[in-house]
Order: sequence, then structure tokens, then C-alpha cells
Amino acid sequence: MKVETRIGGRAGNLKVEAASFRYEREDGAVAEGEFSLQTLEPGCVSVLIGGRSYRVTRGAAGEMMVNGQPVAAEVFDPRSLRSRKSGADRGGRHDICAPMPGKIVRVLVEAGDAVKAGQGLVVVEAMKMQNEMKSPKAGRVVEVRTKVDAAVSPGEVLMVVE
Amino acid sequence: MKVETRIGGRAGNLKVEAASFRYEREDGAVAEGEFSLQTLEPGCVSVLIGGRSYRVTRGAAGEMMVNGQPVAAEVFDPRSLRSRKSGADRGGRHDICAPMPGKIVRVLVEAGDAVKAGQGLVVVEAMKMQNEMKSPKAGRVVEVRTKVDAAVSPGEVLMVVE
Amino acid sequence: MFRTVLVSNRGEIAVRLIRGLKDLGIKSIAVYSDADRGSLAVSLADEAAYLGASPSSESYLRMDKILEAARRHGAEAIHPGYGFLSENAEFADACAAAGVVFIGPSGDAIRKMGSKIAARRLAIAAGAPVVPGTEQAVGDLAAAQRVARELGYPVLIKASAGGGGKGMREVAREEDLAAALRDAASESLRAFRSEEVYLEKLVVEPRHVEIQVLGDKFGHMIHLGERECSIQRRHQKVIEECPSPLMRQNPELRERMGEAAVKIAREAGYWNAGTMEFLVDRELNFYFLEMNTRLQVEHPVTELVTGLDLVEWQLRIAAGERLTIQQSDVEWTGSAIECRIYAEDPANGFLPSPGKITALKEPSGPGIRLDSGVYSGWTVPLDYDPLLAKLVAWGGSREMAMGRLDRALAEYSLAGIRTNIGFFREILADEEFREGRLSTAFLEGFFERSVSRETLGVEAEAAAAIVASLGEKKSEVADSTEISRWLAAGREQMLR
Amino acid sequence: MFRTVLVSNRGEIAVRLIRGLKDLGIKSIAVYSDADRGSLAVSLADEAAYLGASPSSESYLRMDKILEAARRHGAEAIHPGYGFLSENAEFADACAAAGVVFIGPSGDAIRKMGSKIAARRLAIAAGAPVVPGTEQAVGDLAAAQRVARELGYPVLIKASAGGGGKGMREVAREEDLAAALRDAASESLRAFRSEEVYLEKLVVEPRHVEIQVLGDKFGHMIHLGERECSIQRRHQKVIEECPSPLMRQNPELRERMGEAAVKIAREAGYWNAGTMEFLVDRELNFYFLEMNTRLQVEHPVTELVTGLDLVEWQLRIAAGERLTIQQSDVEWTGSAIECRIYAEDPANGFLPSPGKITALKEPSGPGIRLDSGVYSGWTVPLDYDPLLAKLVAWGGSREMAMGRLDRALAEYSLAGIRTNIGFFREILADEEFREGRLSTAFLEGFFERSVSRETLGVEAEAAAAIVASLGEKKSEVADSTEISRWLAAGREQMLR
Repeated sequence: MKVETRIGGRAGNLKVEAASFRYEREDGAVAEGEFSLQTLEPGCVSVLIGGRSYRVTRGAAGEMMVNGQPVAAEVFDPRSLRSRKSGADRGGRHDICAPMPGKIVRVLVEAGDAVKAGQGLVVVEAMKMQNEMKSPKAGRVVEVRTKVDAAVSPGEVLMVVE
Repeated sequence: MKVETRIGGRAGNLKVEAASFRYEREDGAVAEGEFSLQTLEPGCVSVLIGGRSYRVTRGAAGEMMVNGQPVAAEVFDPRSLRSRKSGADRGGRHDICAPMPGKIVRVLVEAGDAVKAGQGLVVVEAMKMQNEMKSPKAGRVVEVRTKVDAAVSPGEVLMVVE
Repeated sequence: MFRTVLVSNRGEIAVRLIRGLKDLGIKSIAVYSDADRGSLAVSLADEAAYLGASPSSESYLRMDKILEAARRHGAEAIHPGYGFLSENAEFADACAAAGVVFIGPSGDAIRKMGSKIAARRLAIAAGAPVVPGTEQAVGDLAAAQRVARELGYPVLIKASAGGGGKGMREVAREEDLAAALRDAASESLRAFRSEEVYLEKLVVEPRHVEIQVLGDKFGHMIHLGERECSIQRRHQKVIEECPSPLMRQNPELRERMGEAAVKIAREAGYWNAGTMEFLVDRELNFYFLEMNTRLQVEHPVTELVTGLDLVEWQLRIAAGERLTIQQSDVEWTGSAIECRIYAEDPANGFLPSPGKITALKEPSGPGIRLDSGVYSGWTVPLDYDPLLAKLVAWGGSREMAMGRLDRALAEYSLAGIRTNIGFFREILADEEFREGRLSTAFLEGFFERSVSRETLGVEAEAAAAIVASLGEKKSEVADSTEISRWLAAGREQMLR
Repeated sequence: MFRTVLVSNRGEIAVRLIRGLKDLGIKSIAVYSDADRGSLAVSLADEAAYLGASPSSESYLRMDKILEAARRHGAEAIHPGYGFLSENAEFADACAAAGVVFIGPSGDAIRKMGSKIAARRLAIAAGAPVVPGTEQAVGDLAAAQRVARELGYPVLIKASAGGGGKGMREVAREEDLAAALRDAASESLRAFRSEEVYLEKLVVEPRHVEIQVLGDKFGHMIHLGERECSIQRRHQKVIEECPSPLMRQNPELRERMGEAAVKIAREAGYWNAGTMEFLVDRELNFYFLEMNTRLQVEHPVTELVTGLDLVEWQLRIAAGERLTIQQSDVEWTGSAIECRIYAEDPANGFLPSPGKITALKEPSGPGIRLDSGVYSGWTVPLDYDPLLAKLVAWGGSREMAMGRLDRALAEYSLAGIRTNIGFFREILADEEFREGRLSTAFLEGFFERSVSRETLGVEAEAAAAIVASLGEKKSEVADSTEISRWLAAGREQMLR
């Protein structure tokens, strides 16, 4: 089995055959050898490599914890290599996305308003923390897709600035 | 829904309709009212009855823990009421059963031996604890179904004394 | 002593209070909103009363419903915890009117000390030094601009009724004042139901050191020493410890600050547990900042070092018992450090991360105390504070406390949502932290120092990759089956 | 100090030792058998070495494999924990020969104190009182019968190399002697690889009180006070506490017993941690019983009350550091009580109950220390001791320690196998226990007193019945679906 990897923000690849593996990172660093796996609880696996012990827990989506240290970890089949989404910037249009699950507590602009770079656009609140989304550039609000008291999910587009 | 119950060794019955229940024990004690259920972890449920809080965990087979207190709890459909096994005593034949998962460390008698009541027959060990199974009566060993070093499960018949 | 006490709070502090009641054989009544029916507090309490919908304005801030629940369940007293109604004088009065004991100071004392502006005046009357600032709530923007110019920038906006960094904003330049005022007032309104804010001179890079006081209704008042709470992010405490590393070189400072704190509390006719917050500058001048007229989040560090149970004493004092401890009885042994485990994402600006906890293994063992409000399977609601748990380590020395804390953090696995658990391990590895060179600016410096943070080793990355390759997003069943298959294949060839 | 240490043990003590190593920044090496590949100890250690098949004779008792693992992983020292090779002089010698430090006393001291018979002689030489009995291993049955008649029944058979109740039998009548000797010798052979047993007069209803000693390699030796371990079942300790309730009325007894213990240890040229076990009769006479030349299972109660970390001191002393604590520095604060959580079935003669733990929520919070070796999903092997975890509560008073312990036990949910968790709550409710009237006969009396044990209330039974009716033996998925359906049905009608 061979997969492309992206661990802690760096690309690499992993080959696994029976109880042997070879992991190579884009900077040339390599780890290889025999390994032993043991599921502890669901989502928590003990990995032994050369007698060294790693407790790997699946954290939030796309994240692992290794001995308590979180690390972004993704693998993909090389034949169906996913491209990273970059919806935030498409030909001068900027999507303003909800950064976290929460509720809209204030909408500070209307469609058609001219805005300066860094100007506040909308305030999202979750867990008693208010987060003001700011305009990434000077321009104009072309669309407002949310309203006060709306519940939002992370990544949801709230407005578009052009 | 109506089921027969056996809780803490006493028979009773339970009727449930939507969020109401009525539980009556063989000694006439009754609890009834509204209840609210909430699964916490798999196997662990919070039950509120009249504002009182019960944390119920499924323990070992046939056992519940209520607020940390273990209690034997079984329910059965009244139409298919199970009869309790009493395989230990069948017309003078006594099955000598393994009381726990373990290993046979000594077999002290052979088929055909005459035994006294209380005489040691076989020694089972688990978790460093040896348990000598004794004859329930004076009689004769008619069958030995195990041998030294055998792994045994709880309830497994090791010998028969007649 | 009381036989039945209602806890009008939620989360980890409700659990801590319910445990404290059980320890004394007192019946505990939890309250809950829709979001909290499945909370740990409800399942641990003897009884539980439903309050209302999830927003706190419909539940944990509803005095009428809480008092009705207390009546219905026969509670003789109410412990308000921290936040919510804990520093609300009106609630303390309403309890008294309903014949239920409010476990805390009198409504009068809350009024005197609960407003930061009133507390300042009182501290000045008691002879304690204070930070320069307004004595009254600022009115409009123009008035605020005038005051800020007088004090000189940087200034700090604070909510009069506030605490825990809510409704607080640092302002370095006049052009930022308007937005900061608006945000602070709005946050304050939501959190404390009061828009009142005031201005203060910002003391640069101070330490935040607070003193725990404890007094009975007969005028006996002592202090239980300090907690250093300098490590804050956006004025929200993150790590607290006792003793303050400052006190090692300056043992007389604890005595001086303790005396000042006791004087202020006496001046206010205060009883029960309370905390005086001070800023300490580099020359070891200390300034009274405000009083928290309730139990603090970080009270466990004081409990571990003094061996006293603050909740037990709160209950005894509220029940009219005498505080039988004299100042000279109080001893501070070893060192305790607390980490506030938040549902937040350090890799993404520490944004809140509510959601379902899918797996959890909590740390334990020598020197570890965990006050947690969560369990595996619990959905952390987005309606409340992101505090999941407090992890506290005690050791005979600060070094041992740090060692144990780091070990416990490494053991702490929590999946499904993001937390700051890993972030604490980075702080514990920081030289400035280890040396005890702390200030409220600590984290800014830390973020700069740690730009090139050490990543995992290549072999640990490989371990993560191997587990990730077992099937990201697959169900647990598929996961463990696949592992079994691999294991079976690998077992014979395995080098041992 | 060492940089790398191997822990040649398993279960909760391996976890406790690995934690202790991590606390000091020392690299920890676990060892494991087939049954323990998935153990908590292996997953928490920095490194792990495979020993062999599950039976301890193939793994945890294999000196050769353990020393080879130490060599391969660069361990400078080995901590043996308790049980297994911890009191094996040959192993201590083999470590020394291999250039690895054995964390414990010298092989010579183990020889002197490890054999109960040799230790008796040494105690007599040191002027300490001992229980009447044989000075040598009994030979055949005839010899044993002769000795037993001389001492007068009841007598006690004990394994010379033993501890923890293994290879021990009480004999009340001569006709039971043969069977008891056979069982004791066989159990001793399996547990300690020695068939040697001896006889002692049985002191009736004594208290079992032991003294912790600690000494360095430079001749400095102190004691850390007592642990009362009277509550035993089949000579296996079940509950331990410090201070002994005896010491409250007799504070000078601790000093006298402590002095005797230190004298015996000095006589043996002992260093590192060790424990002198004594019987105390009703007239407060104490008799030296035996020495355990290793860390005790119940060491946490001493740690909680003295604030000292015994494992840290074991490591420091083994590394050649001086013990810097003087006898007068040692203080005993508050009260600590430990429950040994066993995989056993109290409702079925306390038979072992190995198997898979399907759900686990461990207690935590103020005053609670849990040293656990298990997790949800772990299969408790049948090859080893049934000890799952040690739950220890500390409180400012014995009453508070009991309150916290009871609360923690009530929070402890463990499903899949049977344990004695509920049994401890019954003991905590017992008047004799609460009053501190303890003896090694405590449990016999307790079982008689509690014949008509209080059952759950009828409403709690109803709660159990409701949950049971959701589908006994059904999969968890079916279970929670069914609950959801009920919830949906019930929600509208619910009285709130």
C-alpha cells in the first residue's frame, strides 16, 4: 500500500507492507522499519516502532494526537490526489466565511456598501466569545448571505466582498 | 410495554408508556411516575424520576450499576418467561462447574474414585488465585471432563459426581 | 450544616460543587437547560431541576426559576458557583427574601465590592494602592476620549459588572477607542446584563497576582495567600499557580498583599470566600484592581497548597459556623499549577470549538487533580463558556509540579473537538515559564519566541501517517478490523 | 540522576512508575508479555520491549530477557515494582553483574530481610518483639504437626519468600494441616518459585500496622510513619490508611514503632524504601512480622499524608544521592485511605473476574488520586493479579477522606467485568469502620453484621428495570436508537 501524506503541513509519502513501513517527507527525512499496532480504545491506537511507543488518537477532523501533541494528518490515494480548496479568493471576489460554529450577533454592513481593508463586516459569537470578521481588502460588499441570530457552521459563506 | 423483572433477586413487573412508568415489586412496593432518559456514554444512561437523578450503567452480564451500586437486573417478556437453569442437581448427579475463567492446575481424583462430602476434586487457578472445588456430597466420581493445564470458562462442567 | 443545597451553575464548577456537597453528606440539587440534560453534573447530582432553553438568559440567569427549583426540591441554600448569578446582588437579596441562604457574601457586600468603581473607592478608603483611572462609568465617546487623553494611552476599558476578561479591551490609539467601547459595552450587556464600562491606565507588563480571603459572619477574616494568574490571553486566565514564583525571592510580599486584602474585605463588611486581584509591577509595587465576590475558577491551586477545602468552608460559613482557622495556622506546602482546558483551536486563533467529544482518556495519578465537566460522548454546547476542565498538578517543588503537569497533559487524549491541551505543553517547555519570569504580556512574547515551534519527530509523524492510512473517516468498526488484519499479517514477521 | 530506566513490571504499578519517571524527565522503558501488548503501561512509556508469552514464568519472571531489554534500550537502572522479581536477591545480583542499577536494596539486604525466617532473627537481634513461631522452614508434614502442637492452634502457614497473602493459610485444627501445607507450598512455588513455608502462632484479632522506612547508601535512615492495613480478605489487603486510627489516641505509638523499624533496617544494612509489617494486639503490644524489601502497593497513602514522592526518592537513592530529609522534617497532614479495586465478584465468593472492560468512567476531583492500569476496551488478563486500580482519597480529617472516597466510589462506573467497587461503599457505611475499630478479623465481623444489607430503593430499582428493558444484550447501537425513540415519544408529555 502506498499513500501520499500531509503531516504537520508537510507533504510526504508512506509505503506499508505487512509489518514494515517507509515514510519519506518532502524535505528528505525518512523513517522506516517494523511496526506493531494495537487498538486501545476506539480511535486510540498504540504504535511501536523499533521499540519506541507512540499513542496515536484521532482528534478533530484531519487531526491526530501523538503522545498528547496534536498534528494535522491527512493521507490520500496518489491516484485521486485532492486539490486544496482555495475558495476564499476567486478573481478578486472574497468569501467571508464563518470561522467557527456560532451565531450572528451583528451585521455591520449592507450589500452595496463600500468597505475599507480591515473594516468590520459581521460579528459571530460562540461560547460567549465575539469574533468580528474584517474585510480582507478595500472594495464593495456584493452579497450578504446571513442575518442577525442566524446559526452558522464553520466555513459557511456569510458575505462576499469584491 | 410490559415486562417481568427480577431486580436484586426479587421479582416484579414494569409497565412503560411514553414517558410514564409503573414498577411493582413482589412485596407490593411500587414506584411510578414520569421519567426522562438520556444516554451519556454507550452503556451509561441518566434517568430522572420526579427530579431524582439515577446514573445507570450496564455492568457485567445481567447486572446494572445504579449510582455506583451493583444490582442484578433482568427483564423478560412475560410470554416467554425463562426458567432458571438448575443443571447442578439432576437426580443425584452433581455437575462440578468451573466458577470462573481460569486454568486447571490440579486434578485430585479419577473417574471411579469414591469421594467424601467436602473432599477436594480439582483446583482451578485464575489471577494467581487457586480455588479448590469440593465434592457437594459423599459419592463417586463418574466422569472427569478436564485435565491439568486446560483453560476453562465459567459454568463449564469439569466433573460429575453421583 | 445544611441538609440540601442547590447548585445554580453548570459545567465543571457544578460538578466540583456537587462533589463537595457529597463529600459532606449534603443532598445536591443540579439545575439544567435543554443543552445540559445529559451533563455530567445532572448525572452526578442527587436531584436535578429543569430551568429552560439553552441560552443562559432563559435558564442559568433566571432567578425566578432557580428559586422555584430550590423551593420544590427543599434546598436550604444555593451555591451560585462563578459567572451567571454569582456576583448578582439582586439574586443574593432575592434568595434572602425567599428564605434560602445565598452561599456567598451579603447583597450589600456584593454591591460594595462587585462594582469595580465602588470597590476602587473602598480600597482607597482602606489605604490600599489602586491603578489610576476613572471613578465612574464613562458616558459617551467624547467623555471617554477626554478621560483616555488625561490618563495617557495605552488605556484599558473594563466592564463595571464584569470579570474573566469579558467586556474588556486594551486601546493603544485614540482611533481604536470607538470600536473598542462599542464591543466592550455589547459584550458586557450580554454577559452581565449591564452596559456600564470604565477606563483605567494600562500598567505595562505587570504580573497579575490575586489574594484569596476567607471570613465568617462574626468578623473573623484571614487570607490564604496568593495565586499568580499572569498568563492570560485576551484577559482570560490560562494558567494559574501558587505560590507565585515572585514570592520565592520576596516572601514578605505575600504578607503585605495579604494584609491589604484583608483590610479591604473588612472595610466592605465581607464574609465567605472572596478574591482581591492586584497588579504587581517590576518594582514590586502592587495595585488593587478589583474584587471577585465569589469562588474563583482557579481555587484548586490554593486548596492543594494549603490543604483546605474552600467549598467546605464556604458552606460552613454560610451555615453560620465560625471560621476556626487562624492566620498563623495557614501553611503553604509545595507548589500547584492549573491549566484551563478550553474547547478552542490554538492553530486557528483560539477560536471556540464546540461539538461532540468522541473519545476521551483523562489523566490521573500522583499529584494530579482533574476537575472536569465532560465525558466521552458529551456534546459541548456552543451556548456557554468553552471551559471543559481544570487540570491541576501539585508537587513538592515548582519543578515537580511542572513535571507532573506535563506528564498529565501528554496522557490527556480528547478527540472530536479541538482543545488547547497541546498548547500547554509548549508553554511548559518555554524557558521563561520554567524560570518563573511571568507577566500579563507573557503570551505575546511566547508567540514571538515560538514561531519556529518544534514539530514532532519524523518517526512520530510516521506513526500518525500509519494510523491515518487505516482509513480516515471510516467507522470505528472498519478501523479495528483493518488493524486486526494488519496485525495478523504482521505478527509472524515482527522483529521482537 | 538516571536518564533511562526500565520498569520490569506490569499493570497499575508499571503505570505509576512510568508516570514517576516522566515527572522527573527520565526516559521510561516498559516491558510486556503477549497479554499486555495493549496495556496502558506500554502506551504511556517512551519505549517498550517484548518479553515473551503471557505466563509470568515466560515473561515478567525472566531475568535474562529483562536484562537483555535493559541493554538494548540503554537503561541504566531497573525498577522492579512489587511482586515478580522485586524481592529476588538473585535478580538484584544479576543486575549488578550486568552493570545495571537495581532500584531497591542490595542483594545482600534482600537475602537478610527477604526471607521471613532470616528477618525474624535479625529483628530479635535488633531488640524488636516478634510473634512466636518457627525459625526455619518446616520440612515434612510430621515436623509441621510437631511445631503446630508446640505453638498451639490456631497457627499460620506462611511462604518464606512470600507476601500479599500468597502461600499463606490459617489452620485451626490439625486435620486441616496437610491440605493447607500442600496448597501453601504449591501457591508459593507458582508465585515465588520457592516451596519453603514456615509456621507461626496466630495472634487473634490483631491490627496489621506497617512502618515505611527510607534510607540512603550513606547510612541515613528515617521512617515515614505507619499504614494501617488491617482490613484484609484471605490475607490480602483491601483497604489501607494513614494515619492509623490507633495513633489518634496513642500518638507515641508511631514513634515507638518507627524507631523499632529503623533499628531493624539499620541492623540489615538496608537502603532504599522498605516496609516493616507489625501486628498490634489489643494492649498495643506490637510484634515484628516481616519486611517487604520493595515499594508497597499501598505507598500512595503515605505519599498523600507526608507530601513526599516515594518513587522519586527510590530513584534518587538508587542513583547515589543523599536522602536530604531528616526525621524531624517529616510531617503527617490529614488522612488518606486507599481502596484496592480488584476484578473479583463479591456476590460470588470474591472469585476472580477477568475479561474485557466495555465501559469505564473513572472518578476524579478534589482529594482523589487514582492509580489505574486499565482503560475502556482493555481486556483484563487471567494470567496476573486481579488488581485493576488503587483509589485513594485524602482529606483534612478521616471523616473528610471517607466522604471523598465514598463520593469517588459512587462515580466509578466500570462495565463488562465484576469488581469490588460497590463492596467498598458498604464498608464505608459500616459503623465499626467509621469509628476506626479495625482488626484483621474486621471483614469476618462485617460479613456477619451485613447479612441483611440494604438494597437499593424501589425507585432506583425501577430506574435499573427501565434501562434493562431497553434491550438486554442488544448492541449499543440498538440501545441508543431505542432510547432516542423513547425520548422522542416522551419529550412532549414530559412534566418539567
